[in-house]
Amino acid sequence: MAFSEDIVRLCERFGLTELPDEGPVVERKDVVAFAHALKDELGFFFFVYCVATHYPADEKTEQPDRTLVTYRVRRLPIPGVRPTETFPFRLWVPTGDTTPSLTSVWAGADWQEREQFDLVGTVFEGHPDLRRLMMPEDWPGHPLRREYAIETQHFPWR
Amino acid sequence: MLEWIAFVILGLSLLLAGRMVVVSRDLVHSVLWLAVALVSTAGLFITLNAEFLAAVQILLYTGGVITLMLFGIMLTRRLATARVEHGSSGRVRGGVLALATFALVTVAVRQASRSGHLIQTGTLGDTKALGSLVLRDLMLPFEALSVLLLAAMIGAIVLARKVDP
Amino acid sequence: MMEGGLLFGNPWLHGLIMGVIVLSGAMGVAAYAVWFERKFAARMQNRPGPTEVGYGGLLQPIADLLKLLQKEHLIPRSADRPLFNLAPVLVVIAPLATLAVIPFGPGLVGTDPSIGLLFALAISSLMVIPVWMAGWASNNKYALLGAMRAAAQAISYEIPLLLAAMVPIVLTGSFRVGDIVAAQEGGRWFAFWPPGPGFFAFLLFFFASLAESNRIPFDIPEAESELVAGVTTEYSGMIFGLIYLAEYLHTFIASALAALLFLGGWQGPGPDGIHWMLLKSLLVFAVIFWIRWSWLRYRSDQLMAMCWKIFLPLGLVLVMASAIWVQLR
Amino acid sequence: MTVGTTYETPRAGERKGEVRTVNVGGMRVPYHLTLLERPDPYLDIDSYDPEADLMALNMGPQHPSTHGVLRVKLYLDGETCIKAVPYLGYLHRGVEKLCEKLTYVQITPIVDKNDYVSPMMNELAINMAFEALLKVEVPPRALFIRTVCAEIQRVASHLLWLGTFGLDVGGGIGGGATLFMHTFREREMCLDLFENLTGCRFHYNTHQVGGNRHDIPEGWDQKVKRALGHIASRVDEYEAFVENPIFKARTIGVGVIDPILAMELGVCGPILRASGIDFDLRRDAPYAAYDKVEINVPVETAGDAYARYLVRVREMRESIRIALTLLDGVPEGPISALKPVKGPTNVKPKPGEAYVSIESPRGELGTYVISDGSPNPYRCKLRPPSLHAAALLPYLAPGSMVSDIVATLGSLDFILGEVDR
Repeated sequence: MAFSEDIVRLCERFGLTELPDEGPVVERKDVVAFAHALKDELGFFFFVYCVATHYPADEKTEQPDRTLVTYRVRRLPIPGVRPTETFPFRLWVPTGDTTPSLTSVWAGADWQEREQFDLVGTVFEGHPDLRRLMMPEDWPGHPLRREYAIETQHFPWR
Repeated sequence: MLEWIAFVILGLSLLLAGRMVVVSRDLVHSVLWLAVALVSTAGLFITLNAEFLAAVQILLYTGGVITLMLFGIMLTRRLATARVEHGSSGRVRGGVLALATFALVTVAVRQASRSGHLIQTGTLGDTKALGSLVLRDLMLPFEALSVLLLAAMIGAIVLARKVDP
Repeated sequence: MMEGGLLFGNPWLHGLIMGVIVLSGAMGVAAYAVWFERKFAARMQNRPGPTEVGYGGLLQPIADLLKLLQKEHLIPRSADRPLFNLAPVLVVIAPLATLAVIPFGPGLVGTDPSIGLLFALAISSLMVIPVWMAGWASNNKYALLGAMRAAAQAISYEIPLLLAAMVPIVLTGSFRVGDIVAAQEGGRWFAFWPPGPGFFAFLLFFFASLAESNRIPFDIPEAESELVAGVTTEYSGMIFGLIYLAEYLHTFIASALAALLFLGGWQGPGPDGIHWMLLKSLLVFAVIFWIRWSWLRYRSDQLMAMCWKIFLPLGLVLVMASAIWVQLR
Repeated sequence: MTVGTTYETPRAGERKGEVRTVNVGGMRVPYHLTLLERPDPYLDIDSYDPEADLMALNMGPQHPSTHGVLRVKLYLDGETCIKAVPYLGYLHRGVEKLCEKLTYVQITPIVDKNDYVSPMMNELAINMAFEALLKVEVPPRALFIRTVCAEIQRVASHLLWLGTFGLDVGGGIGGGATLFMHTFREREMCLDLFENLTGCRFHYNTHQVGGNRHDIPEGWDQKVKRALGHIASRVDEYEAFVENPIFKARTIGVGVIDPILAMELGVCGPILRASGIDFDLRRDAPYAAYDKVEINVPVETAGDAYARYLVRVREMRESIRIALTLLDGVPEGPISALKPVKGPTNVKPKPGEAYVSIESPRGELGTYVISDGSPNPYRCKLRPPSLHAAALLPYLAPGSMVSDIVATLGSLDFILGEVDR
């Protein structure tokens, strides 16, 4: 699966030459501008998802404890011009750091980012209303982190 | 005899309700006591054979005005939760005023009945007589009153309406 | 008091006996109206309805009553206790008082005063105050919204209801229900006889009384998909049953009044009597159920708009038209 | 291979006439919908209303019309809503966490419970994602069976929606209940078909990685034809029942959705199509056997609750047609590419990730899986259309009355099991 030409050109403008199927890794400082360009120039209006995946510190690859945040957006088909297409892009967020929120670009990022904050603990900077979405307000820990095993000592699972 | 018993009961309930309207600390209770007072008045009308008046009293005052008052209280939420405070400072003055009013009305009624200005109780119950009285003999004041009420209503709407932004 | 035509000579004795008959009859009608409605609705919805208690579920109302009596009567802590307890009682008193002036046959009436119809309408207009009390005293937001809607609806729809009732009054020239029925002698029912206004007045009366008794499509004070149960949200046990009973009584009275004012009351082809009256009012009753189980619900502002923009002008026109009819005849 | 269309086509739109459209990023969007004001969902209620005159009404989590356990905090001025704040999570079961703990084979019956109104779709979405991870080619017979099941499920789901929408606008003790009882009777037929196929009425567990678990039993296609033909005639009855002045008064102009906002929120499916966007994953990004059949996508331009009703009803007819068309062309062959799994740890994809989305009755139902080579997914994100539809609420509720909010809630058709997962 290759991406369309205009997407490749846009990515080149942002210095993204590697375009794997899972999507390019965007610098955190660039992401808002990149997202705006995607939406305003290429017509990616449709917000599909925002997923944060926790990767604990790995001794083999000497990676620190970090989170992979993946966004996926879609553009709708225009008959005779282009088919529908989704485009993912991702960013690495070291644990304890924040990542810019894309709520100002796609309104749908609001709840999705709240959910990822709730479940994975990624802090989205500039989010207008960053509260827990699924879990109770006073819930300890973030359930989808790897260390939050089901055999955890956290309260309800004891 | 039975009329007397009914009169006494209704009068007592009217007095009690009237008192409760004034002393009740809850605004809603006050209005509901007022409803009791109005229904008792309607009952008194019935004992006087003025059934039409009684029905109109219930229909308009209890069914309409009281409902409007309750509606108004509910829509003004600060009014709804407010407790009405009663001081004792005006008690003497109020009592004197009430007695004076009572005396005035009594004297007026007695004089009117002596001079024969009072409408006979029989005609009060007669809808036809009442209708011709209001819509024929007292046509002008009746219409003037409706115009006045209309003006008041329009004025209220104009005052209450928010200025368009 | 109406002289003559009383089944028992003494008006006091007559009133007492008729009171007992009418009240117990009305309670039975209300209870079996529930059974009838449940069966009726079930047939419309491809289900059998109550079948377990008695033959065809005929004892279901009694079972329901026993269940309601056994249930605990919960009073919310923040409720206004005296009002909360008083409201359901008053809710039932209003329609029962109306029954006093509704004749079910020649002479089969508690009392037939010269302002009978006005009295009935006045008392049924009182119904809104206890309903409002129930909503207010519950101290529940849904109940409060329901009370607000009930009050707004009742004061609006009282006017078209009265205007519609004015048409037979104008045509007869009397407030006495007995006179109105007598004026429809010979099959000249007001629903059909002055050929335009009568029919529209009947429709107007029917829909306005649907609104007065909070039936679908005008049941917005209860609106259980929006307000949970409206004013009855906090009520439980028999005290809820009382409100429920009052609702059915109110509907029954509305249909009885419609039958009396517009459908010739107890007159009919063949012998006159209570059977025609019951048949006609139950027919109107059934139509109300039919509408209830097949129509959806209006929104409150649409309801108000309909009242003030359609029903009220229509009512005024109808009263005028019937006055002109009377003058020309 | 395209199977010929022999069954009735959906009814043409009722509201005819040219609708002015404008160009937004190449798409044609109805002009009148772009004029809608977008309320501020982050309105600070304390500074808006310093004297606390507004009534804060908690609608839910136990409320007849929130379709489960959604809690919406409404700030009401009289009966008009100023701000609506949805609170989710009352049905949160941690499915995504469970997916990390369970093996690929064990996940299918768990996700059945997400969108409990159309379980077939959940199974299909998640198994298609696993197949994409494993790079397995599913045999055509299985694809056809999956597609037929999906379409029957869509009919069942829309039937349930129609009934519950009736309850919302018509009341549980009233005409709405009558509609509800009737739609449930027909939905029951769909469930009977599934019972016949899979042995289960609701949580089927019939899809598995690489194909299907159950083959079509003897005479099933005849039963499907009979049942769907019956339902098609009943849909006309519902239309006759529902399309009365009261229903129109309650739905026309209620909950009008701006398609651009809807797209930004990730809302699609019937909601987006009712706002004039001609987009259907079945046609535009075909999966399973949808490329074998012609698909007409019903589109409405009004964007209100009535338009959503029209779209869903027409979709029901279209689904019946698709199912019947495909049923005629089910090819012979195996129903699964993989051998029946012996143990739960048999399926082990290589490290990688996949995102697959399908058109569920509510919109784009996606599954995003990351595999690290172990028998359990490393991360499994379900993209529920309902969550995005529920996110419309803070934009739709302000300015409308409580009754309209209920009608809007009903017309959005979100399933709380899917919203909370």
